[in-house]
Amino acid sequence: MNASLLAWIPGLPLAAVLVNLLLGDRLGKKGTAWLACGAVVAAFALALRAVLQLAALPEHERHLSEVAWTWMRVGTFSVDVAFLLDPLSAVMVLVVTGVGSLIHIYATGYMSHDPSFRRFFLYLNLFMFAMLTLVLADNYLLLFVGWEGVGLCSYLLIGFWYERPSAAEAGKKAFIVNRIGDFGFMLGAFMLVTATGSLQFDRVFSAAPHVFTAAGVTLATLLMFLGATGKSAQIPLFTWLPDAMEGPTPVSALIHAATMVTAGVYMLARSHVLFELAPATMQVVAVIGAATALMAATIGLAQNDIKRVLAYSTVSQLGYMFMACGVGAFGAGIFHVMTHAFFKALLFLGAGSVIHAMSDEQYMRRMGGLSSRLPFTHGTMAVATLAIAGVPFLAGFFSKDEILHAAWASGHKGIWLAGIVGACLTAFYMTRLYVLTFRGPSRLSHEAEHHLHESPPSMIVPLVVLAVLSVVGGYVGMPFQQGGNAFETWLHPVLSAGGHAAHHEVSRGVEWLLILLSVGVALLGIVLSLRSYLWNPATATALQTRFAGLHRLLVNKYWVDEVYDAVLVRPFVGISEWMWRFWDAKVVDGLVNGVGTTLEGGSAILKLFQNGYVGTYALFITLGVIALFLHFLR
Amino acid sequence: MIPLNWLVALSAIVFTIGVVGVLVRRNALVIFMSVELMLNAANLAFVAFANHMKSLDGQIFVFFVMTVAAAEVAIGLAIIVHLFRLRETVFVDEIHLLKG
Amino acid sequence: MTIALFVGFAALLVVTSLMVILHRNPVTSALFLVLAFCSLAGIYLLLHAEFLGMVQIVVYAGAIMVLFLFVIMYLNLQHDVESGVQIALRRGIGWLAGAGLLLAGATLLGRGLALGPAAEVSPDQASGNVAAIGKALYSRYLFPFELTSVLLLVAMVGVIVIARGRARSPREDA
Amino acid sequence: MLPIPYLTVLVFFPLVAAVLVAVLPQRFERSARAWATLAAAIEFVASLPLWSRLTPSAPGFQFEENLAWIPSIGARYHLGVDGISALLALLTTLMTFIAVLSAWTSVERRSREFYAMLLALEAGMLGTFFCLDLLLFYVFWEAMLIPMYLLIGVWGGQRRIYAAVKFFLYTMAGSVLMLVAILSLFQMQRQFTGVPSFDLTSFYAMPIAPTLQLWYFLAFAFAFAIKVPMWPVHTWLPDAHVEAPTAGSVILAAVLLKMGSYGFVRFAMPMFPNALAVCTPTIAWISIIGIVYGAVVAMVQPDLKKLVAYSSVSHMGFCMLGLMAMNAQGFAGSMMTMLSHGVSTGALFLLVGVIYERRHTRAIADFGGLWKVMPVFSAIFLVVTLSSIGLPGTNGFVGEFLVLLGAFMTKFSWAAVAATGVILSACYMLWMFQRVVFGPIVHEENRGLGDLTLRERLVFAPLLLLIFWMGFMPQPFLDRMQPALDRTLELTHQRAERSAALVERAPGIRLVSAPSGDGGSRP
Amino acid sequence: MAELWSNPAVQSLTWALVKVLIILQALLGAVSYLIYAERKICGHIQARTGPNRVGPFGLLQPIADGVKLLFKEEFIPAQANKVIFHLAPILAVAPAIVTFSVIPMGPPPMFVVTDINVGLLLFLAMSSLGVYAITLGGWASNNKYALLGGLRASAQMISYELAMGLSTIPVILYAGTLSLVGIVERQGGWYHVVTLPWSLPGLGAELWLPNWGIFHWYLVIPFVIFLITAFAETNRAPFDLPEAEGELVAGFHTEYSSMKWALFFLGEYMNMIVISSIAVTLFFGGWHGPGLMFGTHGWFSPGPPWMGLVWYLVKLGALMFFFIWVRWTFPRLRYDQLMGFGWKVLLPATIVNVLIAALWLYARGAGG
Repeated sequence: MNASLLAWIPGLPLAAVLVNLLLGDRLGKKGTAWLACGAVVAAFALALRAVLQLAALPEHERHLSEVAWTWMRVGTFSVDVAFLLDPLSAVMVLVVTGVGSLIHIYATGYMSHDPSFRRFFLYLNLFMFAMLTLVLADNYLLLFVGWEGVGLCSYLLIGFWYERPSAAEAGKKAFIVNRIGDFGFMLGAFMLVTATGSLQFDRVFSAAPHVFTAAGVTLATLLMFLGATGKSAQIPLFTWLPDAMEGPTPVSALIHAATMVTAGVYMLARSHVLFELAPATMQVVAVIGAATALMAATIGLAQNDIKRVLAYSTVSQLGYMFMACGVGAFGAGIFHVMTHAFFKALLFLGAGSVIHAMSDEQYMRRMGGLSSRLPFTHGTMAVATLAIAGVPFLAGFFSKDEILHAAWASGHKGIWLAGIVGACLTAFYMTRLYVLTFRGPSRLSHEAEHHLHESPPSMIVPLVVLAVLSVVGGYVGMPFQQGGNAFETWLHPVLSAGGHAAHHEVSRGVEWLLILLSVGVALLGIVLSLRSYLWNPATATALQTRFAGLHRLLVNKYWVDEVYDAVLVRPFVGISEWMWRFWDAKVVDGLVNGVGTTLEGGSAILKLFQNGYVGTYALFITLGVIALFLHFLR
Repeated sequence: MIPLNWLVALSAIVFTIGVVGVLVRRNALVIFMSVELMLNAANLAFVAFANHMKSLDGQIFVFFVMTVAAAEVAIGLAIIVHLFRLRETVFVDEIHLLKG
Repeated sequence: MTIALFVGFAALLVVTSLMVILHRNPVTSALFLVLAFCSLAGIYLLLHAEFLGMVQIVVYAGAIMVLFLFVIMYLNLQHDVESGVQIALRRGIGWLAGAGLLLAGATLLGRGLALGPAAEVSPDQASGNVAAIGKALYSRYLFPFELTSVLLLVAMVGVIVIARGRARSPREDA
Repeated sequence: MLPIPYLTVLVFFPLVAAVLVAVLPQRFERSARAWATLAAAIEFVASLPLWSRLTPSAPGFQFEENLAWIPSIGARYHLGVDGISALLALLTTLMTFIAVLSAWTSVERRSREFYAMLLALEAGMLGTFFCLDLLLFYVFWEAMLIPMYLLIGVWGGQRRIYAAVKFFLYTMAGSVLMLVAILSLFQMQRQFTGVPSFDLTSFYAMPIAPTLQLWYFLAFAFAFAIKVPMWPVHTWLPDAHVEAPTAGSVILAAVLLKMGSYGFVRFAMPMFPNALAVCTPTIAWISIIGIVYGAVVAMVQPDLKKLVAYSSVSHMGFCMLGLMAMNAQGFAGSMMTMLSHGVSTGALFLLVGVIYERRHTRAIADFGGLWKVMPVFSAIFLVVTLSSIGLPGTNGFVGEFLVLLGAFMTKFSWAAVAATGVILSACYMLWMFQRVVFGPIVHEENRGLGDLTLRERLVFAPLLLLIFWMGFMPQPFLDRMQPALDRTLELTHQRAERSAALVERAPGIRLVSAPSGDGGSRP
Repeated sequence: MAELWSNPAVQSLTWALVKVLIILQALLGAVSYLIYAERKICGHIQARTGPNRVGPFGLLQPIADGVKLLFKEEFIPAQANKVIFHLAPILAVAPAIVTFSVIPMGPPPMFVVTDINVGLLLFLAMSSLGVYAITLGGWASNNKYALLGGLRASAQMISYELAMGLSTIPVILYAGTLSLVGIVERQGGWYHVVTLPWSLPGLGAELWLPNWGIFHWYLVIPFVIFLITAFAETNRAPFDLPEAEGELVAGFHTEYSSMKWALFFLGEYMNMIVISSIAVTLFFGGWHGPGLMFGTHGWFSPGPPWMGLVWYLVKLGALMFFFIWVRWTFPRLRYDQLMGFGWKVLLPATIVNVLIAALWLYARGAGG
């Protein structure tokens, strides 16, 4: 049972990238498509085989690790390119490769008539390589490589249609915000190295409890959390995700829904040992998660661009995941990651096929009544909307409920309440989206009407598969199974290593009560949304006029972007302008040139003494003699 | 006998008068004469010390000084004459440009 | 007796030197200079340097000053006009420098040179001065002596070249 | 080990080649570049044994050559190489080869002299890296200036004279101070051991009273700081780069800047450890300011070359910070930064040179949407930009990471502030990249631009290879430099104790009978 | 008063004063009668008689002239430099009188005012001072002719002064001392000239000549040169260009009148007397009487001391006559001939002569 295949999981997409680069145009569209999707599907197969191998192993030594080559060895510190497969990374690998391959297939259809088809798949494969490295990394540095690699690919893919300046701008913004996050992550990593002497996961986690001081571990975890917020678009550094919608929809689906954004959660889960050592950080994570969830959900209410709504919904769902990690339920967090990957990918791809059908029209106000024209898209989107809303017996319900349960159980009542309100809002804006696009009168423009056509099978099949998954996916983590839900037990060996958060049991009755409450809230949201948008559209406009101020606030996304721009970007550019114009040119250069001019001045003065009058020369000679005398006198 | 200090004092006085003459006067010839005065002051000092030390070297040196002075005057006057021919003036502070 | 003579000659020397630099008319200054040289010759005689005294008169008074007079008359220099503030300033500074020099010299003299009285000179030396100088000049100082002759030659050539000026210097006929 | 005097051949072959190229008769003007490239290629190939035959772990210096040069003052022609200088020499030969190759079309007039200057510059640089005799070092240190001055002065842009003179005087001012220090050291050395010699090892062996060390250290540090360039004395770099021809600024960026840091590692730090210990925080903070300041100012530069120049100031700030961290990671990081900065900034200047050759303008505003017109160029530009930002997987990251790690281990605050440099570099590089490559084609002239010719791709191929090789597999480099750096570090600490010991023993007294034989030293 | 007299210094001083007064009076008288003699001789040369109206044979003529000059009107040219105008004549006379203090008119100590070991040098010095009188006179009279005359005279005197100085050197070599008295004493006695092949009966073959300078072969040419320069120094005879009547009116003393003019004239003749007495001292054996010695006996009588003075005056008279004689026989030299002759002929000649004399004396000294 050689484990050497682990390296090939990220290796395959990389190989595809290289082949794509070298062969170039000779492959043609068909060739590139087959090459790209083939590589990812093969990676999925390999991953599946490896996970099965892993499952076969007894519970407590369930991890396969493999060292490719030593990357850096300087003095005592050494780090090597090594891959680790354990239950946690298994889940992530499966999700990434699975959803990834589906999206690749979908993308072949979606991007079929795009001129730089080859370049798109090049970036996509590169992204897969980076994500797989991140997930399978066995130390923080390799994780960081994947981390930045993913950032790069998102930059490339967002700015794919580079002719559009807004796309390029969004790409740059994404990369820089990520980079700020990476800055935090790097500093955190340094603290780990200085304390534990290595970046290897197991060595760090084993050394951590007795090496770290309380303040030290808190600071380290906080810094790493800063990295996570950057990558997973949480409160301080979330502004890049909505702008990231500039990229093609498959990109949004893959990167900004399923995989990249969840990297932060994965990193938190991976280093849960450290976080458990720092309760203060856990508190911060939870609060930020809740706050992001609420804030994103509220903004989602007022957005009219279909992809923007989905983007904010992703931010909100990520908030939930961080809330889970914050309260110590890393398992629930990861479970929500998985389920969210399924239905959010589905939603994005559905939106993608809608936009594809409407020949690149993203504005919901100009849609409506598409249910009959785009049956498959409508069907799958409906399932996804219900799933995300938290309707029982669908994936969303189980994972969200798990998080709420954990929140309640860990005693963070406030966090739980935010979660409930968020769930209601989520249901509301998802249904609003569904209604505005599919139900209600058709507000299509004439020629859009004319071109309307259902997506080709290559796009529909992934939609259907995802729909199935977002229904079935939930049962894996169903509560009340005999040994706790299956998902928890699967992750148990990895997540139980550290000291468990204060998790006092909740009586079964209270548990049922919580479930009922969350379902109720979800249904309430759906009903309210249907009433105000489908049955009685007037109420929507009435609501808007009554809460005009609030509405405007939401439409403008709390002006967060503008604030950042005013507070950070503009002064920074101003300072640098000043530094250059004034400091560099005037002061430093001035000094240098000044030396020259002063010398010139000095020589001009001395020149006066050489004026040709013999008398003055004689006078100087005499003065010289007198000076000599004086010298001798002393 | 004439005490040495007086002689040296006299020589110093004459020398100073020579120097002042050079500094003060504008006429090249008078400056030249002052230079001669300075030379003779030096000669006086030479002779005074020669006499004091009872050795002839001082006197012989005065002899050499005289020859040099003679040569100097000759050339100096030639230059002044030539200068006068060019500039129509003998005043030193009017001759301070290299042009011409 | 010699002291009296010396004081007389010294006073004469100082006065005439002052008159040389003070007097406006160059010819008068020249004549005062001649007188100064003669008084100096006198002092040489008092210091038993007869040869030098006579040579002083022959060379300085007789030849050099004649040259001076010759040039002054040739250039027909009139009364020196010394007016204008710039010149006055320079004169002032000149006098100041002179005073400074004198002061410094005096203090130096006062403090430094207590060389003691002049040694009593032996009477026989009277006749031997010229002979002694002659002997010394042609024995120990032969080389410098020859050198001075070369110097004089060079001076002569120089004077001739300068005096003749360029063959057809434009101002020649002025 | 090799039969022939290997290092001397390495140093003087380009010089000879330079002379030959220069005296080529007029009708060979066209083929001068071919000959020059051949010479540079031979030189590069000849320098490969430095990589293969070097046994990093062996103590002391290898390929040593030691001949009497000026016996009366004990100056010896002493060449030798160890881990540090071997790598830098390789960088020099590679970058010169690439620079010569890249300058085929960019130079029209007096091309024979141009190539001669490049080769002479290479000789000067190699000489500086190899020599272990302080006087010889100073000679090469100055000799290096002249070709660079001419390159900027003759083939430069509009304000080339100003820039060339400024460059020359700036460096000269610094190095003159160093000369004074060398001479007084020589004097102390002669008194201490009685035997006059400029040999580096003898200076290493001589303990110096710490108070005195400070002055020497400042003299050396000032000379090298100008060369690095460190923050306050950097203003010559942008001017020199803007006005220098492409090939010239490539070498200037790739190698000349490393002279400063190499000087620190080889001379300033080991020879005056106590003074170093005193000055470390100040220099560290100056280099951190350099990092941030360089990045900040680079942000608003309208001129491409100036932007890259200021980015060099920032990167070299990292390099110096690594040295100041005084630990294995810091040193390795600094060395890696030197190499990676050489490669990536060299590539950047080549790229700027490519578009300058086509559009004869360096203003960023004149470009835009190049991706559509020059895809290959843009792709390479992307990779090099990422390497310059220090994306993991590229060479930039390894160096930066190790430097920050080293700095972090020494002092938390250093790494924290320096790390912001990582963000800032991303900002200005990507903003520049976006304005140049992305976006629609605004200026009509850009529409007709041709993509990279085969020759130009050949120029970039080795650089890209190096970027990824150093990014993914830096260990071969680290193995080679590690022992040498450790030896330097250990020597510094050891000398620190010995010199410090001098203080206790009342420095004034000259211990004639000192048993340990190292004797007292001049107060 | 008594001890005053006992002081030797005072004694010698007063004695010198007495001698000076005597000489002064003698000189004035001699000069005036020299002028008279000149006019008489010049007259006879030109076949006419000189002044004979005033007193017997015109002997009182000089006194008449003197009185006339005293009462002539003083005239000072406008813008002339008054001080120098008056100074010039004085300078003409002063140096001549000073030289007399060293000229030995008879055997010491009676007929010598003072004997200093640089006597000859003093003479040279005073002769060089003579130039000033003429130069200043010419310049101060603010008259072009006077100026030109003055410049010419000074140029002439300077050039010939050089030759005169050098021509005396053979005498110094011969005499071995610069003091005039010493030179004269050196010229006493006889020196064997030659032994003739045939011996005159009773006189022997030895020809002995008095030891005078002139009789030594190597001193003859220097005497001739000295004589020529003497003419030039005193601006007389062929060299009297400065007051050449034809061209420059009266030369440098055109503007002078009455007493000042007289002083000039006095100076000129006094210079003549001085230079001829120096010639006598150097070449004609001063106060030594002549005498011929042939074979073993000859007529030589030292005679009493005042006889020395007589011999001195006789020789002086002879030379005076020669001066006056030359004046009225030779034509005046042109200026360039004058300068050319002075520099190109006389100077080389004297130098050569010094060489010959030195070699001869060295040979004889070494030989003898």
